[in-house]
Order: sequence, then C-alpha cells, then structure tokens
Amino acid sequence: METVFGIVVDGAAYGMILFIISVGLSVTLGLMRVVNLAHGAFAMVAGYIASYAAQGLGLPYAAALVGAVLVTVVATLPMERLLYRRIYGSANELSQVLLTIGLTFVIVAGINYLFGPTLKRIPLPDALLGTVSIGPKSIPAHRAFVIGMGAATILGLWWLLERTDFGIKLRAAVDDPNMAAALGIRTERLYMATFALGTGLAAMGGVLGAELLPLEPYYAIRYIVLFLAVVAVGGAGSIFGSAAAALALGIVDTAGKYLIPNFGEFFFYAALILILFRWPHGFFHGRGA
Amino acid sequence: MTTALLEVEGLSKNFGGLQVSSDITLDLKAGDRCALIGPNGAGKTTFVNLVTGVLAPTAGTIRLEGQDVTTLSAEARVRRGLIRSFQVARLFRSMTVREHLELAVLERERKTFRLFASVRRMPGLADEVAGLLDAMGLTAAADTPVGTLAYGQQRLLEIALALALKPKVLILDEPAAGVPHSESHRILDALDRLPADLAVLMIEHDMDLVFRFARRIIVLAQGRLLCSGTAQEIAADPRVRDVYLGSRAHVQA
Amino acid sequence: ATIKVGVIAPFSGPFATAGQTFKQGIEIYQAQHGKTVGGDTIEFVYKDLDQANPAQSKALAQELIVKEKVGYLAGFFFTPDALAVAPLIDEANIPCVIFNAATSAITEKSPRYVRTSFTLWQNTVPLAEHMAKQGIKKVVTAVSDYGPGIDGETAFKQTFEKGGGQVVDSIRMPLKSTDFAPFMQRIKDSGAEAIYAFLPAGPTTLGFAKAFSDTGLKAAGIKFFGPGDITQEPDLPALGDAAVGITTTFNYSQAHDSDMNRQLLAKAKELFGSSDLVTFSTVGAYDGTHVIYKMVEATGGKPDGLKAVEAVKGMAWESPRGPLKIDPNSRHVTQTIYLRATERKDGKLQNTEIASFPDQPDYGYKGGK
Amino acid sequence: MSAVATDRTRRETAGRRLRRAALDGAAVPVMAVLGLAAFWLFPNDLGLMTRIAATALYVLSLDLVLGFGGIATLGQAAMFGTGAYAAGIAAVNLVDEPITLLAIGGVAGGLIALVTGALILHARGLTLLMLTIAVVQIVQEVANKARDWTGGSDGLSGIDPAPVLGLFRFDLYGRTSYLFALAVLIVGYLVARRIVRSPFGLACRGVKEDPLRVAALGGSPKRYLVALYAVAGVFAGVAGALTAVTSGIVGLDSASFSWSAEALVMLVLGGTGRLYGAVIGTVAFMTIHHILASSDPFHWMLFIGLFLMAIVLFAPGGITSVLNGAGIERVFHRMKGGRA
Amino acid sequence: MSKLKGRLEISSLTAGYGQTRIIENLSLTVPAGGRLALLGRNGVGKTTTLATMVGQTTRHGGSITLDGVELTKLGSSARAAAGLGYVPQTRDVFRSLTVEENLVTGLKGRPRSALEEAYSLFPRLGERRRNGGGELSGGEQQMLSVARALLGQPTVLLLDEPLEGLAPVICDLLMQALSRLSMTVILVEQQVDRALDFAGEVVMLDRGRVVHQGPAAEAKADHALLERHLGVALAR
Ligand SMILES: Nc1ncnc2c1ncn2[C@@H]1O[C@H](COP(=O)(O)OP(=O)(O)OP(=O)(O)O)[C@@H](O)[C@H]1O
Ligand SMILES: Nc1ncnc2c1ncn2[C@@H]1O[C@H](COP(=O)(O)OP(=O)(O)OP(=O)(O)O)[C@@H](O)[C@H]1O
Ligand SMILES: CC(C)C[C@H](N)C(=O)O
Ligand SMILES: [Mg+2]
Ligand SMILES: [Mg+2]
Repeated sequence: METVFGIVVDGAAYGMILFIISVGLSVTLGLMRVVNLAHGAFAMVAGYIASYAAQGLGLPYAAALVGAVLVTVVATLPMERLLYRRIYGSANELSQVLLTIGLTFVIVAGINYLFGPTLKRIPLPDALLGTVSIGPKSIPAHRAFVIGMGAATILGLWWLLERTDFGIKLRAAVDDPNMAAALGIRTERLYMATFALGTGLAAMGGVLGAELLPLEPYYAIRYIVLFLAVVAVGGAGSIFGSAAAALALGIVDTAGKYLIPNFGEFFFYAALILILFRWPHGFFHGRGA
Repeated sequence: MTTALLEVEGLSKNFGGLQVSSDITLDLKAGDRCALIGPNGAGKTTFVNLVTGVLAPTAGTIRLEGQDVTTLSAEARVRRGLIRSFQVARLFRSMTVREHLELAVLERERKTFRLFASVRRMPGLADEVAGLLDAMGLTAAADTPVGTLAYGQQRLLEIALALALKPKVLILDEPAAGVPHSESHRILDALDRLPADLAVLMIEHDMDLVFRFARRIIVLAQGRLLCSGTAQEIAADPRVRDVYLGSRAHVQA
Repeated sequence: ATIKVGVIAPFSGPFATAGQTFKQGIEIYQAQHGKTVGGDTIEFVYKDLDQANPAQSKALAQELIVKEKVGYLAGFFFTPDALAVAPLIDEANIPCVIFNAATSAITEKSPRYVRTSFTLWQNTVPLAEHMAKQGIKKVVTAVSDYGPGIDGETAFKQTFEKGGGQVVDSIRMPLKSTDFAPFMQRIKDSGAEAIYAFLPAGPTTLGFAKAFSDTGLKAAGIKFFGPGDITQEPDLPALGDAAVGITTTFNYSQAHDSDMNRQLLAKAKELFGSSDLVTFSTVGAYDGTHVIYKMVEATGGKPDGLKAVEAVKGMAWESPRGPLKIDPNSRHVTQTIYLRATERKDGKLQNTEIASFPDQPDYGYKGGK
Repeated sequence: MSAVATDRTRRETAGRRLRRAALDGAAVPVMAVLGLAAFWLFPNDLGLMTRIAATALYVLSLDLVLGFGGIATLGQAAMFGTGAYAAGIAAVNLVDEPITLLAIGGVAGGLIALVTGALILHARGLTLLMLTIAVVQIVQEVANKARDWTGGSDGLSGIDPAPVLGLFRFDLYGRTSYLFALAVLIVGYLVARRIVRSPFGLACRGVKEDPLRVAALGGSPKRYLVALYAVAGVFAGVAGALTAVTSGIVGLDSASFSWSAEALVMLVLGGTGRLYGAVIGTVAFMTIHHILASSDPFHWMLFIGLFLMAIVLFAPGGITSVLNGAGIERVFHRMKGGRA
Repeated sequence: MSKLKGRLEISSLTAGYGQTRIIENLSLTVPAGGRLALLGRNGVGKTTTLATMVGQTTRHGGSITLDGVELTKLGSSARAAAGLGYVPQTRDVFRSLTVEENLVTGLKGRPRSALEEAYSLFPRLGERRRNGGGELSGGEQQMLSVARALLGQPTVLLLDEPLEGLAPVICDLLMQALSRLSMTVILVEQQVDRALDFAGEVVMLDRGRVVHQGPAAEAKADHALLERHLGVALAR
C-alpha cells in the first residue's frame, strides 16, 4: 500500500514535469503543425538561465523562474520571425525536422561552450525542501509544488484555447492559414503569440523539472523522445490528452522501474506500443482541449 | 429477368444522436440509370459512404450481386465492382493525370504487387490510358501534376478514374460540380458509352444533367426516401418542389 | 622523427568532460616532461567518439593506423570502444594504452593492451571487505545495466557474501534513467542498511545521489557506498550537499596529499586557468602518457608493439595518485585504493582520504586465453 | 480549356522532369565512376568511404519508405541493426561467406520489418513516428539483454568473413571492403530504382498522397505499406550486414534511435523521393561531419547545426532540389517575397 | 453613411502561380454597390483573379484599388480589414472548428449576437452549430462559407461559384438574399442564367484575358455571344 502510494506520487510528479514541457510542444505541434525538435533545447536554455540567475546572480527561486521564462521567450521570438515562420505548415514536416535538429545542435554547442559539459543546478528554496503531509502520508514539497503548477497549467491553457476568441482564431489559422488571413485574421501575430506560449511552457517546465531532468548540454536531445511520446499518446494539440498521457507514462515508467528495474526501458516502450495500438490518434483526438 | 446488382435494405446511420440515414431500402438493376437528389444535408453523401464501405451502418444490409457485403472493407467492395467518385475531387496532388489512370487500371488488373516490372512496359496499359484520356478531353493535360489543374479538369479526372476501374455499379457524387456546362457533355457522353448492363447512381444538384441522364429519380429528404419516379413524375411532385426544386424548377426532359 | 599517438575519446556529447580530462592529463605531462623522447617528438592526434560505439571506434582506429600512421593507440573512455580495436592492434602490431575503460575483460582480448586506470573489481573488492568488517549485514546493489556495472555487482556480491554479509536485492538500472525515485522506493522496501551503487561518472549520478537524499533514504540512516565515479570532482559542485556522507573507494582524489599531486594541480591551474576538472581520468591519461614515453624509450622509436609492451611489464613508478606497478600478467596497474568520505572543506566539496589499501591488483582478471 | 496557361505550366514541368530523368539515368554511371575515382584518389580514407557506401544503402532504404511510401519513421535502425546482428551472429557461429552473410542480414531485416510493420502501420503521423521509435528501442533493448549472443553493450566482435568470392581478402587498408561495399550499393540502387518504377512503386506513391483514395481504387493501403516496409527492411538489413562484414564488429548503436535519426537527417539533406537524393545526402553529411569532426572535434556540432539550418533556409528541397533547378527558383521567388 | 463605399478598380493586372502567369493585363472597374458577373470556361483564370484580389497568388504587375486605397501593398489580412470578403471556390471551412466557431472567425470584431444573422439566413447552420466544420455536408459547407463572409459586412464581396452543390431551393434563397445586399459584389458562377439575372455588368474571360464586357441584360439576350465565350446555350 505504502509502495503503491509512493509509486503514484512519484509518478505523478514526474508526469507533471513531462506534462508542462510537453504541452508546450503539443500546442506548437498540434496548433501550428511545427515539429519543433528544439523544444527540449528551449526548456534547457531556461534551466541554465535560472541556474545562472540563482547561483551566479543570487536571485531567489521565484525570481529566477519568472526571469528565465521571460528571457527565454524574448530570446526565442527572433527565431520565430527568422526561422520558424519559413517552415510553418504540415507540408514542410521534413524541413521542420531538419531545421530544428540543426537549431538544437547549435544550442547544445552554445550551452556547452558557455557553461561547460558539467551538470548545473537550480538550488531550491527552503520552502520546497521539506515535505508536506496529505492525510497520513507525506510527500516531498517540491513534488507537491510541481503537481500544483501542472494542475494550474491545465486549467489556464484550457480556458485560453477553448474559451477565448484568441483560441478560436488560432485554431482557424492553423486549419487553413490562407483562408484565415482572407477573413482578416492576423495570422503572423497569432503564430508569434502561440510560439511564445509554447516556448514559455517549455521554459517553465525546464526550470521546475531541473531536479528530475538534470541540466546538462545534452538535455536538449536526451529527452525530446519522451516529450514526443507524451504528445503522441495525448493527441497533438490536446491539453487534457497531454495531461492524461504525461501522468500515465510517468506512472507506468515509475512502476516499471520499481517492479522490473532491469527491463525499465522495455516496459516503457512496450506500454507505449500498447497504448498507441489502442488509441492510434492519442487519448483525446480531434476534440479541442 | 434482370437481377438486382445492388440491394440496400433498411439502411440506417446515426452520428451520436443525429439520425442521418433512416431505413433506406432500394435496389439497382443492371442497366439502371438513376439519380439521387435531395436537399443539402439530406444524407446523400452519407448514403454513398455507407454503400461503399467508408462508413459502417448502424443497421441494415447491403448486397452486391446477391452477396452480403455489409461488413466488407471499402477496397474489397471496389474489387467486386462497386465504384464511386468523390464529391470534392480527391486526387494525388503531385502525381500526373496519366499516373492516376495507370494506377487505376493496374489496380483493376490486380497487378500492383509486381515489384520488378516496369509501368511503362506493361502490355496494353498505355493504350487503355490513352483512350481514357481522350474520352475525358484530358490528353493535353496528361503529364501535368494534378495539383496544378483547374478544378474542373480535376472533376473530369475523377470520372475517368471511376471508368478506368470498369465498374459494375457506379456511384457518382456530384460529378458535374465545378464542371462548366460547356464541359458537362463530356461526362454525359462518357456515361452514354458505358456498357449497358451496368448500374449507375448519380447524385447531382444540376437538374439539367439529372433530367437528361436519369431514367429514374430517387428523392431523399432528412435521411429518408421521399419518393421515386421518372423525371416528369418527380418534377411534378409538389413535395419535391417544396423541399428541393423550388420555384425555378425547369424541366425539359 | 615524429611518433604519433592516436587518442580516441569523447570530445563532444554528454561525456565530453572525459575527453577534456584526457587531453589535460596529456598536456600536463608534456608540459612537465617535454615533448621529445630521445630524438623522437611525440605528437598526439585526437579523434572524437561521443558515445559507446564499437563500430565507430574501430573505424577511427583504422583511420588512425592507416592514414595518420600512428605508432600507438590510447584513450578509450568506454569499454566497448576499447574492446573493438583488439583485432586491429594485433594485425598492425601496435600497443594500446587504455586511460579509463574499466571492465576487467579488456586486457584479456589482446596482449597489446596496457591499462593505467582501474577496474570495477579493483575498487569494489576492498570496499566490500571494508563494509563487511564494519559489521554491515544487509546491502542492496544498484548499478547501471552495462558491462562495468555488472562487473561491480558481481565483485561486490562475491566479496561481501564471503565476508558474511547478505545482498538483499540487486537492481540494474537502465543507463538512460533520469528519475530515480522508484529505485529508491525499492531500496527502502528491501530493508537494507546500506547500498552499493555504481553509475558511470556523468549526468545521471546527480539524479541518483539527489534522489537518495530527497526521498529520505539518507535521513533514514541508510549508508551510501560505491566506487568513486559517483563523486568525481567535476560533478561535486552540482551534487552539493547530496554528496556529503557518501563513502567511496577509488584510485585518485584531488585531495590526495602528495607533492606530485600538488604539482599536477598547480600545472593544471597554470595551463587551463583552473584545476577543477582534474579527476581520475586526468591521472589515467597522465600516467598513460608516462607509459607511452617509456615504451618509446625502450624501443628507440621503432615500431614494434609487442616489444614495447614487453618493456613496460613489471614497471613501477610513483604517480600523483601514489605508487603504481604494471602487473606483468594482466598488464593492468596495481595500485593503492583509497577509502574516501565526501565532505565540505572550506566551503568546497572534496573526497577526503580516510584509509588506504595498498597494492590492489585487478581481481577480475581471468588470465590467459 | 486555357491553353496558354496549361501549355506553359506543362512546358516548365516537362523541363524539370527531363532534368530529373537525366539525373536519374546518370546516377548509376556517375556513382560508379566517382566511386572508383575516389578509390585511387583517397587511398587513406577507404575506411570512411566504406562506411559511407554502406550507410548510403541504409539511407536508400529509408527513402523507399519515406520518400515513396510517406511513412515517417525514426526507427529504420531496427532493421539495420537486426540485419547487422543476424549477419554478425551467423559469421561468428555458422558461415563466413560474405555474400551469404548479406543475404542473411537482408532476410532478417525484411522479417523484422514485416512483423513490426504489420503491427504498427495502421497509424500515421506522429503516432507512427513514436511507434517506430518504440520498436527500435525495444530491438536495442533485446540486443542489450541477449548478451550471450550479441555481446550486449560490449559489442559483437570476432566477425571474420572469408575472402569475397573466395578471392579477395578483407585487408587492414580496407581495399576489398570498399570495393565490395561500392558494388553492393550500386546493385542495391539498381534494384531500388526498378522497384520504384514498378506498378508497386506507383501504388505506394498513391498511398503516400492519400491512402483513402487508393482504397477507393480497390487497393489496400496497409498492405502496400507493410510490403514496402518489408522491402525497405531487406535493404536496411543488407546495409547492416554490409557494415558488419566490412567493419568486423556490431555495436548496440546500430539499432539505436540516434542512428535512425541520423539517417533521416541525411535523407532530408539530400532530398526525399529521389533515390539519388539518399546517396548525395549521405555522402554530403558524412563527409562534412568527418571533416568537421577531425579538424575540430570539440565544436563540430555547432557547424553541423548551422549547415543543416542553412540547407533548410536556402535549399528547402534538399541538395538535389538545387541540382534539379527547382530549389533555385524557390529561393529566388522567396527573395522577391512572392505576394500579389 | 452618405456616400456608398466599395468602388473597385483593377488595372493591367498580371498574376499567376510562381513564374506561371495565368491572367494577363486584366483591367476592370466596379462602381460602389455595383454587381459584376465574371464568367468564362473551365480554367480561364476566374478563381485566379479573385485569389489575386485577396492576395493569395503571385502578382507580376498591375494594381488593385478599393476606394482609392492601393490593395496590392497590403497583406491578405489587411485587405480583409480594408473591406474585402471572400467565398472561395473550395469553400475552405475550418474543418476542425465547430460551425459556430467558424462563424466567429468571420465576425471581424462584431459582437457574437451578430451570429443570429447567419442562422436566420441559413437555419440549417443553426441546427448544426455544434457540429465540426469537417462533418458538414457539401452544401452545408457552402452555406457556412457564404455566411462567414457576410458576417464581416464587407464592402466588396467576392463569390467564387457560391451555388455549386446547393439544392435549387437553397440557390433561390441565397440569390434572393444576395439581391437584398447593397455592397459591391463580384460573382463567378457556372449557372450563367442566375448570374446574369443578378448582375448589372458582365465580364467574360478567356485564357486570362477579358474577351467581352458589357451590361448583363444585353449579354443574356445575345445567344451567339454566350455560345462563343461560354459554350452554353441558355434555356429559355
Ligand atoms: N461525421 C459526422 N458527424 C456528424 N454529423 C455528420 C457527419 N457526417 C455528416 N453529418 C451530417 O449528416 C447530414 C447528411 O450529410 P451528407 O453529407 O450525407 O449530406 P448530402 O445529402 O450529401 O448533402 P449535400 O448535397 O449538401 O452534399 C448533414 O447534416 C451533416 O451535417
Ligand atoms: N496552384 C496552382 N499552380 C499552378 N497553376 C495553377 C494553380 N492553380 C490553378 N492553376 C492553373 O491556372 C489556370 C486557371 O485556373 P483557375 O482556377 O483560375 O480557373 P477558373 O477559371 O477558376 O476555372 P474553374 O471554372 O475550373 O474553376 C488553370 O490552367 C490551372 O491549371
Ligand atoms: C567507471 C567508468 C567510467 C567506466 C567506463 N564507463 C567504461 O565503460 O569502462
Ligand atoms: Mg454530399
Ligand atoms: Mg475556379
């Protein structure tokens, strides 16, 4: 019982980190049809910025988090204008893969040059170091915090995409950019805003998740498959889908490692095949959030 | 006695709570030239999708030449001679007109699993394709990628593809939509030249075409069969006038 | 004449620090001892191999031999990469000095291998004996699921159980694991007093050590033992307090108290601006370079791999890590293994040596064919 | 019919087709001549060139599935690795005749593709991509666990093939290896070209564009895809076996996700949907990678990254689109900012 | 509003796709509130003309002005803001949006209550408001596309074969609704009789060039003209 609880909590926290980062990818992939393989690189960049802010500049954790998200978004916007704008649209999938892999390489090399190949940390504030108790059980405060942030992200995104005109226009622009423009929708600005949203989520996840997905230059390449798995299982563009997928995969992975540690990978990918066999379009296919 | 090529019995389809087809029963016999008309959203395309196996019916059976095909896949029905064209041209954008027709003929002949043969040297293929191109006036456009053709020409290719499959039952979903009157005679000509023993069901909003082509007209409204009859009977039916033809209905059959 | 030495190591990728430490070790040695031996200039040629990739390793080695005409091969961070070149060095009769790769079996595969690093057996046997002597009874082993990890697990089990202890659970973790919480849960459930853990030095050790303290195992009093890879010097700042209290056995610590070591660190600072990167693989390369110099000296610069290897068998010398001797049989260094505790000193984390076990051979060497 | 417009469109596309056909026809002689010239010109780089030839065959297999079937995969190394291990294990335990070993690799690659393809090819897009990744990860994990057969992470060594045709020994300098690999690549290319121009190839292109439309013509899209996947698996398996035979070793990386991704990069770099694109992309990528990695092993990633980005921005259809002339037109058009 | 807006002037327009030129040197003028039928056989460039006006082709020369404002300098969305409304031949409903959401995209800042206009014009859309755009029947998609354009209250409405796929009753209904509007309209249509009944002026294209221009009523009577340029013999 104890063990099951432990697995669920650990799996949920791990899942929520995956969710926050992956939903950003899901938004850009599902809504803008950009296979942005540099998504993990953006999360990593934010992690490094936060690490530098906290350790180099001595800023408090919250300031480092917010600062890193903002700096990452501002820093990546020119890329949207100069690079991504040329490859929007599903006909361009392969170009997208190539361009964003190239960009990832450049970022990895840049981070490696600036910060070196060793691990970097973002020290947690005391408030997140202890444990919080839920009923008779206690869980690490940081994991509880991550779960809370994930839940807030789910609600915020759902409201934005499903309940506002911004959401409708965005989805229209994705569906058929030419027609949307002919209706007076300013697609370029919409794309830019959405790109910023996706990058911001990656950044937030990169900072919050630095404890579980440690920061090193190869972060950018190492985890992208995991993020893509969440998006595929959840259904691209689906918020609830991503959340369900991230939680499911987080818990499956955690349980697999616990039960049969030396077949961990095997278990994870076998589960992935089974899930995608059953839901080939993801958990929440087609229906908005 | 002419046997029914296609028999549909009690066909129904629900989308969620929405009843799009209700209890449709009809049959097509060899030599039939039928039109299916009805208001927008009456369920005509859905009916075609059910019959051709794109959608699974909620209830009802479909028989082709006496055999139950209700649960067969779409491609299995095609291989038994049940062929359709699409309402909105649905083609392989980067392939040329010629390649489309070659593929259709090869499919019909079940020669597509030849891995080491050359398309260009398949016996008889080039001639048959040339004939089809000619019939639809597409010879000049034969080597153009379909994505750059004007819409009307794409429609003609749709028909040519259906003909290439040598259907027993041919279902045409708005074959003339987007084809100007000046070209629509090509469609009628091509249909006229079809073997007499095959059944054709056409869905069309262009009443000129319907009245010129159909010997029997079936009217669908709100998912149900409203009535059927000859052109004159239908044109005269006040219910059809109400739900479909409207005031300007001009019949010249 | 110029004698070329081909170095194959990771210079990019997650393990790029390893290649960098090799390069630093070589450069420090050359700065201290010059670039010539007799009349010959020794030139190092570097080839990047970012991950364990035996096929690529063999291809690079072939290129070094055929195109660069190297007289020696050296480097090799990963076991598979080292194993892959065995047929080549035999065919071309070239010695191969391994600076790191730590699976015992390597030197069995060709008489032309010489190794100046350590093996998992070498580090683990004294550690297991020490733990047994401490009266520890129940231990869980947790190792990365690959050659060296399995070596470590086997070495530990055999020695520890001989010493009267019990291994209650053996966990093999996929190399790519990042979230270690589930393994910790399993350790907790096993009721062990201590763990023996081996993960190759690199990004994942941080997650493991952090999870150990975060999930309360540390607080629960479970003791953490392992080979020193897990607390290698370049990773210590990132590990932070999670590393404090880990007990390791290893062949080198930056904090080793000797003049030679202080000179080495001073040279590193002079050449590279900082000595922070200096670690076990730096000295592996440093001493490996020494061995190569000796080989060149012995052969007078003539290319003859077997003769060169023959010349250094039994050779003994003093290194920044302590006394070293090449075992003539296994061609692996016999050395002192230190027991260290990781602690904070003057605000900086270090591996403080608290005991030493001199003259440790490679216990894993099976010998002959 | 608007004769003016269609005439002009037709003339342009005809020109492009002609250029393409010319490239297509020239590909084999050019490959043979350049390949042999390289043999004389760069006798010290035969090892690299051998790997390039074997890799080109592997990338060619990816072009078959992706360029002609529209199957987006990041798991092609599952077939490559299976072929390599099958040939390697056979070489260690059973036979040492090189051509037999290639055949064993091809059969193994084809079989694994057939089995996994039947399992996963109902999916499309991202889902399929993930499934292919999952398959390659599982194959790799199996290879890792089957230590006794595969050597696990230490790699499978001890592959020592007999002389080719009983005459040419595999030497340290790699002369035999290279010529053997070049010959296999050229034969593979010819076979692939044959398949692409066959009725089967035409049907697969149809499936790539619109599977449902193919079904409406009476074809079964999934059967084509599975068959194509298996055929490409044979190519990948032969490529894996070729690598095993010429290098004498097989590592876990030969069945890895990153090796799959690398193939994709090389293919897209060259240009998909034209077989020579696969060859050109492989040669370009591996040569550049090699030059960068040996001149600056520390920062080659930066330059490779910039290079890939430049290709997308300035030659969006890959290198071959520039050769075709289409790319230049597009770049030009883009510079003028084509807007009404 | 004292003076009617929507005067459209096209002069020497040449455009196509990439290097390919489809329409050559095309000039025409529609007065504010005028109705122009743009007719021609298959593939002569009617769609291309409209698409060029909304900015979705490659323009090689010439100008398009709306009430004196040069449109060619503007992007697609700015042209819509300047007053163009467009119903493309392929309908282009947003397949993944619901009917209601599709209509919202056409509102151009108007309140959501305006949606009722669309539902009263095509009650069918009201019944399907929660359905996905991609689930609609062909004719329903056509209604949606027209309604979406009308909601934006454009000063110039460009209609590319709006009657295609509509039941005759609905065609009646739509043509009546269009007749009640006061905006400038350019109508491309295969149902020549209906188009000529609706329009004041007619322009006929062949191979990308204007081959006839004049009052619609005259053209309707001139069977030889229709036969020559459109290949149709009108009934009645
Ligand atoms: N997948 C679906 N989900 C929900 N409703 C659907 C779906 N497909 C069709 N419908 C509805 O079913 C009705 C019938 O559609 P269908 O396409 O069969 O009409 P139709 O008779 O072909 O009309 P048209 O002449 O306009 O093409 C329409 O009202 C449509 O909205
Ligand atoms: N995307 C494109 N690229 C290249 N050529 C095109 C493209 N779209 C259309 N064309 C060509 O432009 C010409 C004019 O096409 P357009 O669609 O304007 O004709 P249309 O008069 O609207 O015909 P229809 O009555 O069939 O709709 C045709 O010859 C067509 O082949
Ligand atoms: C201890 C480790 C650094 C050993 C090394 N990874 C090897 O493969 O041998
Ligand atoms: Mg319909
Ligand atoms: Mg048109």
